[in-house]
Amino acid sequence: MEKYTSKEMMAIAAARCITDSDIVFCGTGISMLAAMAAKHINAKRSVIMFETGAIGSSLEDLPLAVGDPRVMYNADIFGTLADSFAFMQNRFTGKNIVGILGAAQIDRYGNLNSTVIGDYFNPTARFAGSGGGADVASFADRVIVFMKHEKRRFVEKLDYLTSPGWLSGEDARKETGLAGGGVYAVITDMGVLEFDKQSKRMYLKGYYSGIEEKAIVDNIGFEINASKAAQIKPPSKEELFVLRSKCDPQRLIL
Amino acid sequence: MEKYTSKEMMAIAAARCITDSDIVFCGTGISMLAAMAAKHINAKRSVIMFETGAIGSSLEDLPLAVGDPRVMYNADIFGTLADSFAFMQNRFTGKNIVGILGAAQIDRYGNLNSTVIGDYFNPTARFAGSGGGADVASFADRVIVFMKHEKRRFVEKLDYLTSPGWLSGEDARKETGLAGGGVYAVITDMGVLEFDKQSKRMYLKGYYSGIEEKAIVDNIGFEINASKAAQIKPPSKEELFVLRSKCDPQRLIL
Amino acid sequence: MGLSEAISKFVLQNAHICIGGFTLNRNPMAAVYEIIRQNIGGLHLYVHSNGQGADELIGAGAVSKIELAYAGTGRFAPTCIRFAKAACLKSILIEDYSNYQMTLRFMAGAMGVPFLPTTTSLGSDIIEKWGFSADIRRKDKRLPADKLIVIDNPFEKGEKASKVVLVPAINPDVAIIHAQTADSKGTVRIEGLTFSDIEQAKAAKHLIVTCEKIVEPDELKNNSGLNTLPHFCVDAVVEAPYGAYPTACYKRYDYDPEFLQTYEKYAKDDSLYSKYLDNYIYKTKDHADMLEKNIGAKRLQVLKADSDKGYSTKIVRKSAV
Amino acid sequence: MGLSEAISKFVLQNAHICIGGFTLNRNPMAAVYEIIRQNIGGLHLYVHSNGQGADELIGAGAVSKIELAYAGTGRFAPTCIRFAKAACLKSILIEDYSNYQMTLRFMAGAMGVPFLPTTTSLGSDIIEKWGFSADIRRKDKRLPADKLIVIDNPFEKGEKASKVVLVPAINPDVAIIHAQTADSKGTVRIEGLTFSDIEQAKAAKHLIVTCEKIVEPDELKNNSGLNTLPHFCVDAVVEAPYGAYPTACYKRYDYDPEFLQTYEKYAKDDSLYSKYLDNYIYKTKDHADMLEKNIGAKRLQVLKADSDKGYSTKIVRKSAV
Repeated sequence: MEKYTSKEMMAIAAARCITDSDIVFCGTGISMLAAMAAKHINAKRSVIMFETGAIGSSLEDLPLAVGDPRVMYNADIFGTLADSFAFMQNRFTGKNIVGILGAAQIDRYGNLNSTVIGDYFNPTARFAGSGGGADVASFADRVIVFMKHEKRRFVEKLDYLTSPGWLSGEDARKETGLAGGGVYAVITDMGVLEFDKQSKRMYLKGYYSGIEEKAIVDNIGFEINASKAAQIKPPSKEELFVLRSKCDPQRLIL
Repeated sequence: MEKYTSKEMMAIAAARCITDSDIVFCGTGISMLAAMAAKHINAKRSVIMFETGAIGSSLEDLPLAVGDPRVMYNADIFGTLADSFAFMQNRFTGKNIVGILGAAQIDRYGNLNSTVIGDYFNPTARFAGSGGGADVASFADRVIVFMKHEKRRFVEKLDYLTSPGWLSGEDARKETGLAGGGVYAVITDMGVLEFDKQSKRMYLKGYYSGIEEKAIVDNIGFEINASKAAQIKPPSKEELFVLRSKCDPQRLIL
Repeated sequence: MGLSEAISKFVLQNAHICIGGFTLNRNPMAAVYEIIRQNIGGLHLYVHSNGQGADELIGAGAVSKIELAYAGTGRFAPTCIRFAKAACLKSILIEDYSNYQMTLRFMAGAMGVPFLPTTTSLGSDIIEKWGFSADIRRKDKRLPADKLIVIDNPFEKGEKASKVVLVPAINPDVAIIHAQTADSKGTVRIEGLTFSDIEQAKAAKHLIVTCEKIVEPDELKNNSGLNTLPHFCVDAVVEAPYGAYPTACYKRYDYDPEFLQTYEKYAKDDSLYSKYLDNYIYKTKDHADMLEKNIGAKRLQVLKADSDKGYSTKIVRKSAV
Repeated sequence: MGLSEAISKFVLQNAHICIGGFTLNRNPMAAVYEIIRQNIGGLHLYVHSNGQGADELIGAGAVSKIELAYAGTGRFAPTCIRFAKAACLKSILIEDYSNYQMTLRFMAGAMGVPFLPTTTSLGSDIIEKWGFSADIRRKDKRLPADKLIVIDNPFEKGEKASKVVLVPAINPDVAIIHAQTADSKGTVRIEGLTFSDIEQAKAAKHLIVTCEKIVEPDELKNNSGLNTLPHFCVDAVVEAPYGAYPTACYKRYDYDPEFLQTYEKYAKDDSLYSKYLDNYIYKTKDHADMLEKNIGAKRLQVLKADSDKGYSTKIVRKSAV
């Protein structure tokens, strides 16, 4: 079997979640690669869309930001920021939207922090802020989150709740008035986590080949159910080929 | 002196109210001719704009509706309905907007009815409805109204208040929360009426050459102050020439 | 999918629909005629200033309720004739808004919010008089409980707060619009003014797009900035040449003053109007057949748009007014 | 009017301003550098995801308060460096919103309404935590009394009513955007994505447009559908070639990875950063001079956009990431 990096595994794990009817809202970096890989492999009819307003982007060259002019190349249509988010908030189009996000911290209910570490009014580290993150998390029918698998990132309590996941669990999200279906997968450099349908608590869905279950659990700052975990199929030769040769031949992200 | 029709006099009387800094929102018919005449004669830098979204229309051929493709020819920009009305509601652009409207009925405070005659739920005549009328009347800094000078049209009480003028007079308009400056001139086939700055009641500002003051007052269904009325300057040779040769050479409206 | 199939699939009896265009421009007339041909009734129609399309649907008895800002076709019919008759006969229920309010209502539907704010029409009877009774609103779950709601601006405290009018979102069952071009996947390009077609299209549960020409998939990608709707908004895309006739289609053909004048004559007289419906609509099998039998290629040639102007320089408009 | 005059006339000390563009695209950098050169301070800055422009204004100490959704330039600076430093040092006050909220706030300003509704961010700290104190809001009449207001949807009655977030309008004193083309009257044509530049431009009391090229009056009328702002919105239109550099200008030139990498190196070190400000900004008399002294024609040639792609096919981006 071919060797591959954890980044490659992550991109492929996310790509596999995307289907033909999906409209994929992606951010910068590995999430863009996941969307591109899906479009080349398992979801050729999916649509790639950016908050900046580019819809149906061809992505012949890898953009390094969602504002990169490369998102404009051979797009189906140029919208505005207002248009993009309206497509998410609108329940007819929003139901087909899959969002892909990253964050600095995540809690057991998939809520995300991309704003500050420490007190909001006296931070020890400041990040870029919500961007479209809170919007995607509020509206998109399904949200995939990329995380570095570190204990300080999987926390009991977020320093700031930027992007709503399942909030306090159970029906909290729905009762709050959020429309979208919420976070449904967290993809890390060790494995994939999902959420219990009832309690909305995070559980370990699977681990990558060569990763020990214990290492995964030890690197999460809250209790996690690993009883259902299974090994995740490594990237196939075809998946790796497409990712490397078609999505990021210059190795800008990989 | 050249002969002219009352329609020509009306178009010119309205055109004279328009200045270089104005953005003219016009409807179909004589109001379009007034805007065109002003642009050719006394307000060359004014901008002609339609609720349909055409801004800075060149109007090489006379449109017969604000949705006529002729409003699109050589426009500065194509907006949408939403854009057009937003330019009116927005106080930075709205302050330069002059609206030109017609109506079936008008009352002493310049409120307009373009919806029904008779009871709203049991009408004897039904008209097109507000269209952009209520919007222009709510937002534009100055509104000019074209009316047929008939007693049944200048009424004590409207059957339906479609487009707000000065409402019940004095400060009523401002207190209601309307932004625009309100109706400031009513141009009929007999003369021009304006509104008292304080009471906001209609008064006779002027009469056309050959029209008797008494005929004007008799054809208004409410009491009207005619003490300040003066004769209105007939159209000049140049005004008539422009109106006839440049605005409506085919005599579609005139 | 053909037009006949698209209409029968999405425009059900009693459906809530909206149609694009403005007065005598880019009304989806091929679709309007097909709805009439299929005898679909009880429609709840939303338009801002649609004009010809609305009047023909009302004239054929397809409409039970209408929410509108304006029914007219400019100088050709300052008030739509069958609409005015239906209003006085009370054969349709009417709810009046302003153009901006209807536009905002479609926009709210497109944005997925329950309402949008404005200050238009404060102090007018548009605020005071409600055409639909509370009972009608209660019975149809697709209708908001209120025509509109006036609130105090919550960002201003106390008695000085200014008033704001909240207009409720429209999310029709079906929107129908006519465009110049679409690709076979459904990406839509409208040339010239779009009016509020885009908002209507996005607000609807289903969208039918008729167009002058369907091109190859991705053929419109060459100039993304000119495209107006992504394919994932579109449920059916149908090629319908002259699909806006007798209204105009910018850069393709003009409105037809002769037809509009003929229509006026028929529309003013109830007995003549049933002949109009028979000859122009019921007895023709589709839009192409209607054009062939009643209009003719020669007339269509006269209506053809000048490539610079975008409208016909050959039609005579004087007699029609 | 030259850029120097336009900035000194409209961008006053303590002004509320917004700047167009997105992360590393079409930021009005010539104007940003001129603001820094003129030592204008105390600015209240509104941006959604502006990136480079915001970071340089903050780095130069021109900003006292910022309302934003995002400060980053994609892979080049996932968080803007001088912004992050200022946040931790508390040398600027920050109010956080989401991108859609900031977009809606500009849109509300453009529409002339006090707020727009959305459901985004319900349950998040964007709703709960307010960066500006009530005191700050009270002291500056240009600020709304509340960061945002959550209400029950008034169209739904009783306890089942869903929540709606109302975000307040922004009407900045000045908006500055950069376009590819404008005519000398001020009609603006932006090519490619417009982000929320149009809403920002319409929301502002005054608008400065810098552009790559000014053309003759009415030269843009040949294709009205491509134009994005009418001249009556524009207070100053200034020709500023490479006015978005080091960010990209679609169809004209790409962002400059080398510059962004250099900027990163300077920005991370306070003592180096003052050298950056000196050499790149204070010691250059205008944008052309900055480009000539620090970048050079040869480099600009490399950045030139491929006519098909709209961006450079010659730049090396690997090392920069």
